[in-house]
Amino acid sequence: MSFLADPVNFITQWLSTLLIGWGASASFTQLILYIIGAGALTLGALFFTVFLIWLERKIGGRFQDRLGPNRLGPWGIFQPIADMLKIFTKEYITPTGADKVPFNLAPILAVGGVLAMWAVIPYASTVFGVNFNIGVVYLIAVGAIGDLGIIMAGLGSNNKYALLSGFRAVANLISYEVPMVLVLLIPVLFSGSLGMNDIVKSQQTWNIFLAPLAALIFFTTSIAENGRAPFDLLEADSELVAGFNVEYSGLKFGMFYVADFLHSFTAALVFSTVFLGGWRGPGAETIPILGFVYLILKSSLVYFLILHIRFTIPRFRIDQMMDFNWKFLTPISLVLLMVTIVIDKLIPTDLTFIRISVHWAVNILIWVAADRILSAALKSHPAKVVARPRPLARPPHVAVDEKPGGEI
Amino acid sequence: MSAILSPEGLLWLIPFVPFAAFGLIAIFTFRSRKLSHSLALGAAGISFIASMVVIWNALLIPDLAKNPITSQVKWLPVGDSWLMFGVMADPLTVVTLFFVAVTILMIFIYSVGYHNFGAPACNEDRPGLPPKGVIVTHNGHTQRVPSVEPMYARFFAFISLFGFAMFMLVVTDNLLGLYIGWEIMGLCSYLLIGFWYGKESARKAAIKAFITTRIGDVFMLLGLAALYSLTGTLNYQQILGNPQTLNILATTISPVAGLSWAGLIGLLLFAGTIGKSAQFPLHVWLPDAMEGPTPVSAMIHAATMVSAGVYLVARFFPLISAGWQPGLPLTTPMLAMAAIGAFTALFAASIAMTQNDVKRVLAYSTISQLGYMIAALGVGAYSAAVFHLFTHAFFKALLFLGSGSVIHGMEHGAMHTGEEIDTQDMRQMGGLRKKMPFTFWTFVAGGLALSGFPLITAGFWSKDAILAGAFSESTLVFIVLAAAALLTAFYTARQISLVFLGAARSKSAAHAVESRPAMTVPLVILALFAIAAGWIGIPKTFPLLGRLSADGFSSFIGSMLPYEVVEKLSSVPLITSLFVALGGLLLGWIAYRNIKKATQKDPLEISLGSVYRFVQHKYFVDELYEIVFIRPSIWFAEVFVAKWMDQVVLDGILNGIGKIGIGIGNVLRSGFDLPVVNGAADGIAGGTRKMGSFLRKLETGKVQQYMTGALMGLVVLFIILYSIFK
Amino acid sequence: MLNDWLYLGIFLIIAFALPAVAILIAGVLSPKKGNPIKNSIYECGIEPIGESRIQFKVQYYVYGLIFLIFDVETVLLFPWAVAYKQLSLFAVFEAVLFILILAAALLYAWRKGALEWL
Amino acid sequence: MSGMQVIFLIAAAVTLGSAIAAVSARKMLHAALWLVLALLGVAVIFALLEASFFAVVQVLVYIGAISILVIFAVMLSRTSLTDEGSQTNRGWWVAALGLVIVLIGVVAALSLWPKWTAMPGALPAAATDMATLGKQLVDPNGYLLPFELSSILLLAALVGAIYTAVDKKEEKP
Amino acid sequence: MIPLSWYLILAAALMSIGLFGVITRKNLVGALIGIELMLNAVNINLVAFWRYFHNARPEMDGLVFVALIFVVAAGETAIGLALIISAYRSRKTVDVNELNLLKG
Repeated sequence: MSFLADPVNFITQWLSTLLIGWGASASFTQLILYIIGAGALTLGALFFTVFLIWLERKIGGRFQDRLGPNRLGPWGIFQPIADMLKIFTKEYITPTGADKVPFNLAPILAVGGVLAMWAVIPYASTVFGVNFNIGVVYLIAVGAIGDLGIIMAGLGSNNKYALLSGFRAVANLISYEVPMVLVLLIPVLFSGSLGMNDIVKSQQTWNIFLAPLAALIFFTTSIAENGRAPFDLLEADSELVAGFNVEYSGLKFGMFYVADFLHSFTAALVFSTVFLGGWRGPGAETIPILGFVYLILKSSLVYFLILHIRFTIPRFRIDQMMDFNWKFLTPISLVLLMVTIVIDKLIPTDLTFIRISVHWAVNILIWVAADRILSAALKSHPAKVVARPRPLARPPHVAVDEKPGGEI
Repeated sequence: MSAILSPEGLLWLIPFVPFAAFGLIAIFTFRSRKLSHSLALGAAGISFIASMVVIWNALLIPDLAKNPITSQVKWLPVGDSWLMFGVMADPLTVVTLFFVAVTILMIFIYSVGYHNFGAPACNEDRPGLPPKGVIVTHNGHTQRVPSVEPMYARFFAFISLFGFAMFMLVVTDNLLGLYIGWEIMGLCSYLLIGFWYGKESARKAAIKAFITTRIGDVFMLLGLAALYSLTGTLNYQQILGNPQTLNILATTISPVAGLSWAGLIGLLLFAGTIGKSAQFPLHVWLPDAMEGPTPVSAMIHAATMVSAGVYLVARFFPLISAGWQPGLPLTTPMLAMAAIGAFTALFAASIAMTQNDVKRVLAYSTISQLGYMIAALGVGAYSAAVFHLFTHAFFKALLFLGSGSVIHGMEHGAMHTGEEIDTQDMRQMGGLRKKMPFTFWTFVAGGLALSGFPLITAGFWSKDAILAGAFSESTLVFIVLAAAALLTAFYTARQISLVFLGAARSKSAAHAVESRPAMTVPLVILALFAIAAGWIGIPKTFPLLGRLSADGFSSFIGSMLPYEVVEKLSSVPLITSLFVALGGLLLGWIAYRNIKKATQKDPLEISLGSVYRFVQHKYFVDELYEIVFIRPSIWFAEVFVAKWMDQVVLDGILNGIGKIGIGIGNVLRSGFDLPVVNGAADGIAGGTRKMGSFLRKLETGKVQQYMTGALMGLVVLFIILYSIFK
Repeated sequence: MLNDWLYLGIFLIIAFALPAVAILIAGVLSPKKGNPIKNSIYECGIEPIGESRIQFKVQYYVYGLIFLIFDVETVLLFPWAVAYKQLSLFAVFEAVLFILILAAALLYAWRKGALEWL
Repeated sequence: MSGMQVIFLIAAAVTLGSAIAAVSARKMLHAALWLVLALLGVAVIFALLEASFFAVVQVLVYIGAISILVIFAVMLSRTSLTDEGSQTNRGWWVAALGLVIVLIGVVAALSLWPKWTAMPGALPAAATDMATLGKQLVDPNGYLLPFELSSILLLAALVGAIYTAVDKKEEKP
Repeated sequence: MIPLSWYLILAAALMSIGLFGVITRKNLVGALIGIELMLNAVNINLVAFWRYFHNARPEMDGLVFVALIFVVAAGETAIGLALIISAYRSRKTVDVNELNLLKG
């Protein structure tokens, strides 16, 4: 195989021959290769984040009619590197009464949880970390670790706002995980496997054509999952200063920052893998590098969409957000799931076009129906204008609320 | 989906639908009366149609008893095997399913009318009490009309559950499923008898019914367990279907009283029947169960529950009669059944003669009729018993519903006139023939069927078959049954003439009106069955008519038995049944045709005097039980356990320990007055006192300590078991 | 299979080690000049009032609860979804029933007002 | 001593250690976090047993949902936060002693079992395939009844928990 | 290769640790944590038996039971914590020794 067509495997082959030539045992060689591969992937992801930060700031600037970073280097492309150097030399401030272990563990979990997602994503027809038969569940589970990091940050830093924001964040994350998981079932049952690579392989027709509504819901929930606007309740500055990471400084804060940016791109990656056919594309089978390019293109597109939404839609209120999830997304995804499994069982798989059209029709039908019902419900009892104001916290001697212990 | 619509699928469907209706009503639609009863009725209708389809398919199968319609699924893993659960339709199931489906549907429809659906609700009506009625002004003149039952939806939820239990009991193919349905029915009877739980009498009756039937059920459970431990299965086919199992059961001797295992199990199962079908020792619950709404009475005492008891013994007849052939001496359980059944038939019939409550008469008549069936099974007249079960379900349901209709009319009258009378007292009625024609004629049809009016009614044929069977087996049983038949005809005539004939003996009776179509239509339909259901069983050997009938029934049911049933016609039972039926009716009519006033003494009372009163108090059986069983148990609980065991014995021991310690201490102290000894003595005394108080409050209320105790017990148990089964 | 797990284990170790190492390095590089004011808890510049671990409303718990229930449901549904292609329509209806029951749970929570963010 | 054994020993040590910490930690929050670690160790054990799906589901359900629920509950009942004094009953050492004895007894009893030192055979591909499990779950002759019942159980759990937890005062009239 | 005994010992140890927590914890939440540990011990056993004897009897019931135990654990946690919360709300404590209405 040529280097250009499939660099990763080329290097792998070369290394293994080299090591075995040096007289290393096969298993040892494999171990080394694993370590190298994993290290390369994680490091690559981390440094890719630096580029992402620049990209996001630039695009954000354009959206808000600014230039964005433009001093250091061409188009200010070195700006994030400078920031990185700066943040490396910042002092760590540990608040008094902080719970040391969770406090220091939180940023690590936050980043690690996101990085771990990269392990199961197939980057090209021949390049994938692991092709588990459980890839999808793995993704969700790793997301849970991210939740844990956030809640640890809230508990660790001995601060009301941090705690409150952490709990809000976790409440949001777990809430939006419900419809996400429900719609993730649909690609799985189309491809008949939980393995990411099998899912990609099985997408002769991209899943987004078979299940547009599922794709839409998944997209929405994944935005909420990585706490981007309009779902960035966890750092609603006006309500709880800077969110759960208010007490963090230096690189610990930087880690949350990195996790945030990396997470949104990872979401794009997962979305394009599950719904946009991953590395699929003309010639991707024969020339794996092409597949990689396709994947990056697709996910950049999705990523741009995420950014667009972030910079255009204002932030929800928390009660709106919860209602939107529990009273709209979750019921819809339940109905969608039930309808889809029945419909798809009735249509033979080989009639692709009929299948696609029927699915489209049904999905649009569900969407319209849900919309009608929702608007009718809103007419009958309109959403309350503002949530009942409650005191954040209170000293025991001041009577603010009739309830014992000012709840939030 | 075709799997669902096959006969097997439908068999599964039959019990499931009412259950679904119950769940839906109980969870969702209990607020809307209309939805609730439409759900219940729809469920009953679907079950009815499904049953008919199944029965039709079953009848098309040539030798149904040998190869019934069955379907099974794995249910519970038992060790490494599975407990199979399934449904089956063989001749007995088919027959039972038929009348159960019909009567249940009819009763459901009837209940809609009985609970005054559509009538205005009265705001004084409290849940748990019968509706008092509401005053309405209807085109001009104001009057009081019945108001709708406040717990309407609840009622339909309950009877749907009841229907589920009965269908399950009928279609299941193993004893365990039967037992489950059996118990659920026990629960439902409790709920429904106590439906108007506002009335103390209803509460008492519910508890009484529940506990009394429990007594039987415990024995039945024992029998079930014994059967399972012996055969390793509870499936009908595998136990009753293969002769060698029955042979082994019939020949091996059980540890109890030298009975064979078959005999023992038969007796135990029959004990369950005694409870459910209210046979003699345990019959006391059934008359009190009349406290429930009348459709419930019809449901429990005609269509379903009491029939379940007979169904059980009929189903296990091959086991009970294992090793018996016509001509051989009867087996022990059969003897017991013959004795108890015949006695109950006469006993209950005699009580029924003296009752004045229109529903109680029917209740006792039910008991005596069930006694008939049991006795018939006891003397081996299998098909005759099932035949009577079949016909009896129709005419007894008809009679109950008819009496409900009468009560309804009377209540209407009472509301209209504002008269304070017991609307169920037959002495207050009379002359309802003109007021309620439908009710009258249907009731007469049912009554004639019950008393076995010759040739045209269903009851005649079944009763005749039973008498014939009894005559061929044992003369004593035959005589008793014949006497019971005479009494039956007598009290039927008494009831009809007291209720319908003559002139009204109260203003309410004078103002009674016919019930609504929702109630009369089921009556008419059931009346048709009460007449015609008998014709399928006319014996071939019967003069003239025998030629007309193919006599499908007895051969159809008889195919369940291992041996061939031979019918020999003897004119004695035929003539007897003719005589007793007609004579009884005639006597009753003569005795009661001219009762003028409600307060007038009963002619029998005049003639019999104290005997009458003795009988009227149900032979003081309830009082007997009160003295023999209930008081002692209460005494045991209150006096023996509470007073003696706790306060005297246990506390005594503890205090005793303390006292002894103190005593020792005193002795020592006074004995040699040394400080060392003193200290020791006090130590002993205090220690024992402490021990006493400690022993008293082991009940700390701390969950974890209880758990620790349980854990220790587990460990000990484990050690014991391990050391045994090592 | 186990090889995949080996790779995944290595990957996870590295993925969690990298940020830890980075934080440690930065800790070495960064200055440490703490003082009480700097280390005090941030509360909009005023003195922190009361205890920071305030009590929470039950709403959080309810959301977590519903999430847990649905999570376990999907755990049971994932193997089913994998087998979907080989299943009969009947099995599909079983799953529909399964989902319907859970939908009833959601409905109950909704009617009970447990989904309201008070 | 093969690599797998090393991994197993490490995982087991972590599991047991953090389990002990979880039942003896003074702060309930720390106990919850220790619990998370113990469950993670169990997940690794599942992975060693080639039950990948359940290894991941362990993380998903226990760490993702249950432990978070526990933390919520701890925050909701806050006396457990300011935990002065010992968190264990008096006489805990008795319980510990008894349990150790029981443990030894059980292990000793088990060790007489012939299959005690059984070695795993190679798993067939069907065993590690989720589809097998899925098919058995909805097979009327398989585990259909538990499958449906479990959903009913979940329903009941949700209803009961909400009914218990939601404060009657907080409900809308 | 790892002998079955290792897993069984691990499970037994985890079980008794959980039991210890359940018995000795003052705080109800702590007791609940103990219960979780016990459930996990059971799961370990189930999976181990499935893994080691799968070739002997190729049903998946080991795993199915693990799944069901997940369900049970979910229900148990939900209800238990809810009870704890409402107990706290009414009695203002989660100390087992103070929740002793059963005291005779």
